[in-house]
Amino acid sequence: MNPRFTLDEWMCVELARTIGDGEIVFHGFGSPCAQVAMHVAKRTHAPHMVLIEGATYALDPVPAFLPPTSNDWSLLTGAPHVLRFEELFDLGARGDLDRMFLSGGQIDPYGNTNVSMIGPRDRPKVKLGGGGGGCNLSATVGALTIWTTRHGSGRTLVQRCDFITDMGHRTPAGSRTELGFPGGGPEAMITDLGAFDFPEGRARLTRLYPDVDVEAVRGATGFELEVADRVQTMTPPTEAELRTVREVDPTGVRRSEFGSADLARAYTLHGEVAVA
Amino acid sequence: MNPRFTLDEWMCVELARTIGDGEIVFHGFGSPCAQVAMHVAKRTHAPHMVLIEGATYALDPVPAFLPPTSNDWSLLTGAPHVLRFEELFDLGARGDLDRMFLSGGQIDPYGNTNVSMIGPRDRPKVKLGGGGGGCNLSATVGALTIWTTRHGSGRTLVQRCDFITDMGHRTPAGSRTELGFPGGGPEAMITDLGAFDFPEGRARLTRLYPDVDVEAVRGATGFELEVADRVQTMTPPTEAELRTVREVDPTGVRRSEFGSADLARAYTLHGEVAVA
Amino acid sequence: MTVRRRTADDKRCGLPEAAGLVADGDVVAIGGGLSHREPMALVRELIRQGRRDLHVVGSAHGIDVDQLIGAEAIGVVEQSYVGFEQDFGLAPAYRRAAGQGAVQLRESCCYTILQQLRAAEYGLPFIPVRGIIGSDVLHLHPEYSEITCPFTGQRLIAVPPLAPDVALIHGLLADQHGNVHVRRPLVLDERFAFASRRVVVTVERLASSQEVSAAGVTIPYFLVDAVVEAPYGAHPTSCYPHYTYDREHIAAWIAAAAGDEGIREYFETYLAPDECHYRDQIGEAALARLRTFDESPERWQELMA
Amino acid sequence: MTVRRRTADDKRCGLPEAAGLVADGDVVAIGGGLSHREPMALVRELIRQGRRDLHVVGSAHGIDVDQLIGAEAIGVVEQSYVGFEQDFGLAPAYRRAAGQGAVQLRESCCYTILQQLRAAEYGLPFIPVRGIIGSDVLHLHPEYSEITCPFTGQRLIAVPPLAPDVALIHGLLADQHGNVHVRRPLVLDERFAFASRRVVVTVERLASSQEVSAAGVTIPYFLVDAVVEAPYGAHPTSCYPHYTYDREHIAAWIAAAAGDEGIREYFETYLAPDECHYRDQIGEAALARLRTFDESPERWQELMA
Repeated sequence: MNPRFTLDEWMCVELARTIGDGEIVFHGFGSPCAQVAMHVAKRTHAPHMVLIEGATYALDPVPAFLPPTSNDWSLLTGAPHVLRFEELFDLGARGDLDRMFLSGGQIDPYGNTNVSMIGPRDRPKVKLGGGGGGCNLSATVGALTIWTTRHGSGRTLVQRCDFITDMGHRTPAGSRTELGFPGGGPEAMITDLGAFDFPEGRARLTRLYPDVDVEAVRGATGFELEVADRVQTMTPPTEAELRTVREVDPTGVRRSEFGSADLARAYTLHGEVAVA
Repeated sequence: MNPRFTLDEWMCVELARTIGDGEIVFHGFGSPCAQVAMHVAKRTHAPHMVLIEGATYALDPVPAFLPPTSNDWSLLTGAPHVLRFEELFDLGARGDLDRMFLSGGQIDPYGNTNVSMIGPRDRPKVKLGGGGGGCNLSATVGALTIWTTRHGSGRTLVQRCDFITDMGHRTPAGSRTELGFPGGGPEAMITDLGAFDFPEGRARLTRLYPDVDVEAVRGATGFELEVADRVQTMTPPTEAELRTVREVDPTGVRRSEFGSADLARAYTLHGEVAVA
Repeated sequence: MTVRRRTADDKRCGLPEAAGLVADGDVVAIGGGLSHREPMALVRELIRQGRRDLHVVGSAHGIDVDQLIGAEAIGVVEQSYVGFEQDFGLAPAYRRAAGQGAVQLRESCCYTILQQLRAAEYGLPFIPVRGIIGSDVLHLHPEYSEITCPFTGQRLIAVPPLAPDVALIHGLLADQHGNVHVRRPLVLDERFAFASRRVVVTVERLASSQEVSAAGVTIPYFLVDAVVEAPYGAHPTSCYPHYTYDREHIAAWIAAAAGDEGIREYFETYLAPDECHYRDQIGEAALARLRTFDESPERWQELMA
Repeated sequence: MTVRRRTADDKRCGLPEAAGLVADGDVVAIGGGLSHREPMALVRELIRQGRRDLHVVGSAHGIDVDQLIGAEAIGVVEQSYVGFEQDFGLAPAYRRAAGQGAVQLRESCCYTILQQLRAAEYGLPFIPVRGIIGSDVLHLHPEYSEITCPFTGQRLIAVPPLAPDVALIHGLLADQHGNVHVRRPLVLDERFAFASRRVVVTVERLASSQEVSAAGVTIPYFLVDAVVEAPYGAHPTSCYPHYTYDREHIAAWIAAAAGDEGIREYFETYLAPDECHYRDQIGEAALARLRTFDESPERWQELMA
């Protein structure tokens, strides 16, 4: 196995590590990094995780590869059962989904996400795809793991979303407690620059990739950056984790989430930057 | 075929004739006469009827015999499909069930029925089985056919039910219109003495078996009997109808609804009383 | 990181342990219905263990509820029906207990219960229902509330979610993880499994995951707390395609349940100490006979005579 | 006594007649989702017939909605997502129409739509939903209303029932009566069939009732108005177990849809006059190739490359 690895692989591993063993976990469609992360978690540290596929609702499948679309039969491979659409959403609505992954074209400091539109609502500059089931699921799912591969663009982490599709910890309408939402909201955010937690319901930088420093994160972040007392360097993937990423996603579908510059970011298993 | 036939056979045929071709029809469990009637209708004048079995929710089965219990596998025979419990009840709730059959230990002039209890609510003299799904279905189903095999007992048709399980046309809470119920309520009532319609939402005697007269009906009815201008004698079953009753219910499960005196009531195909 | 019970690898256990997941006073959803696939082995074990004050909820049932009432295990009856249809008529123990005020009558409607289970399943604090407003069933349920539709102004009944403490279900096959295969008619089994806090399952036979998956998973493992292999676990109700209902045995219950003495004798004869004893008392030949229903419609009728 | 359409003996008809059951301005539920089993033959026929002002509702969709928008057939988009995931990204015709204000954006959420369909299916004038209150999606829907739970005092959103005028579904098999067999994932197909006023179905193959029943009836005949045999009726989306999605063709659409001219050319090339022409244009070899997905995972990957 090539011990040199790239950012996309590391991010998938970091996302996988947010999953606890025994959790019931769901990724949305069109979310290859989250999808890879779930299959990696299930095959490494979280064998008792209940893995629900993002658009087939297959239960614990073991696909031979990840296709470029989420509603594909290849994602039923090895699944003992395929849930109904209804069953997945009801599971989420009644609080029995422990974790879901969410991303966004815009993400604000409270973890609110926008996957609906950039610009005005009647004639948006960019009509994004839409939120799928996130608008309701985000209210009731136990914990949210947020990710973005576009933090470095400077346009993704914003002070205020043009449109809030999925609620984080607080919107102009109120906090989760005020709105009576039983779900815990964003617990972790993994980006192409580093990792965040949400200690007071607001994103706080806690860890960095070895090729990124706090100033770079600050420069790419559209809101005032909160930083943990001790910002640490991320722990690199273990050999087993890395092998599993490659096994789960042999065709590198995860890479479609990244720009070419980020795909060139490479590391060694000691967590050092690798020279190309 | 024996052209001499008995009251139980005639009643099943009368019930069958209340079904229109193309209707979606359901009988409750524990309702052999209604069950026989539906299968007879489907095999005679209503081939386009959608027949939903009372406790299996089998669609258009062609059972070889009727078992003494409603949730039996024999009632799936020949069914292309078995509906879910939910699908049947939703069908009723949204008004897509055209007809349902209801009976009762007590029935009042508005067609309200009691299958719950005789006597006080905390310590009923007789705890009847209960209403199954009738309490909601009766509100929304297109039309109700009511039947009883115990009119002659004098205890069944009462001025006021001790307990209203399933609403007819009007209860102390109001009329169907006042309560906003979309279903049409009782349309016909077939008893062991005769047949009724509900022209003003109140039962009116319209037809009689040849061995019953109006006074006998009046004597057995606990409310003031309304009678149509011209009370007719019922049209006897055709040979085809009679043959079908016997084919549908070879073991005579329908007879369990009748007392022995009524089972002895026999007729000829000309509609005359047959001597034993 | 802890592995929750429901995601454990192996849910297999004995009948006493499984029935132990039902506590006195629990709201209990009993699967199957009428004479079909009721979880009778669990019902019997609850009686053996002397469970009290159960609040049973569900659609149309028969011998399961009547036996539990006969054993004084039930405090509240929230079923849409309890009885033996035209077959044997009223449920004798239920009728007597109701007349004596020994059980609280919260009779309900199949559809109301379905909607309440759905409210629990959908995580809703209430769901509106239309029909109840015309029925005296309304007056047995002070927990319902009236509500006005914000769009039509219509008066509706708001019913609260019903999340049973435990669902008892008898299926055909299960694997050790708790994937369960059941055949239609399912009655409320699926809804019970999705809405309940705990799910306890008996099956005719434990099988490999491959076999259960090929047959079709009706209840996925992550809903299930315990699975028990209990052959003839639905007897005397039917468990098709394996055996038909034991009408003769049900008749014996009906006769016994005419009085307290008869009930005591019935339980003494059949129940203690365990299901092996129960099956012995019924007799291998009698049980085998129930499996011959599919030889012909005539044979089937004969078994039901 | 009249026999209603839905209980007629024979529902078979041609694609033009079936698409004729969709009127201008209708609320249309499109089955399948993303790249899977979308009723594309019906979509193409609606485009051929020049349908206008459709109000499409549903969960996550792709080329079906994008082509209808490209053909200026859609007035209102009430979907939870329209796009091509990470595969090809944003839906080009949709994005452009949205930016020009040419379609009304009533973006919704999968779960809200599900609950609205359920309200229609359950005959309820409203159903409460919890999550929307924290999302700007709320502000795209003046038809929603706030409501207070009579039990908890909680603020909830009441959403009205959604009974689409017509559901368009592509299944695997159907008999002449309209019993339809579809395989999971069903997405919202079942709910669409139960909640809609009319149900129009295309299938890969018409079959005997026995065959459909043995395969499993997903949509019972009494819900269905019309069935059409339309082989490759889901192309270029997948219809497993028959064929995988035609990624190359989808790429061709994405390229064409970059501008009005491209869209016109695409429709000219592929659409008129009928599906035979469409299949000819795609080519027998290209279609046959899509059926080879199951030879190995490697072959499958190759087809998607």
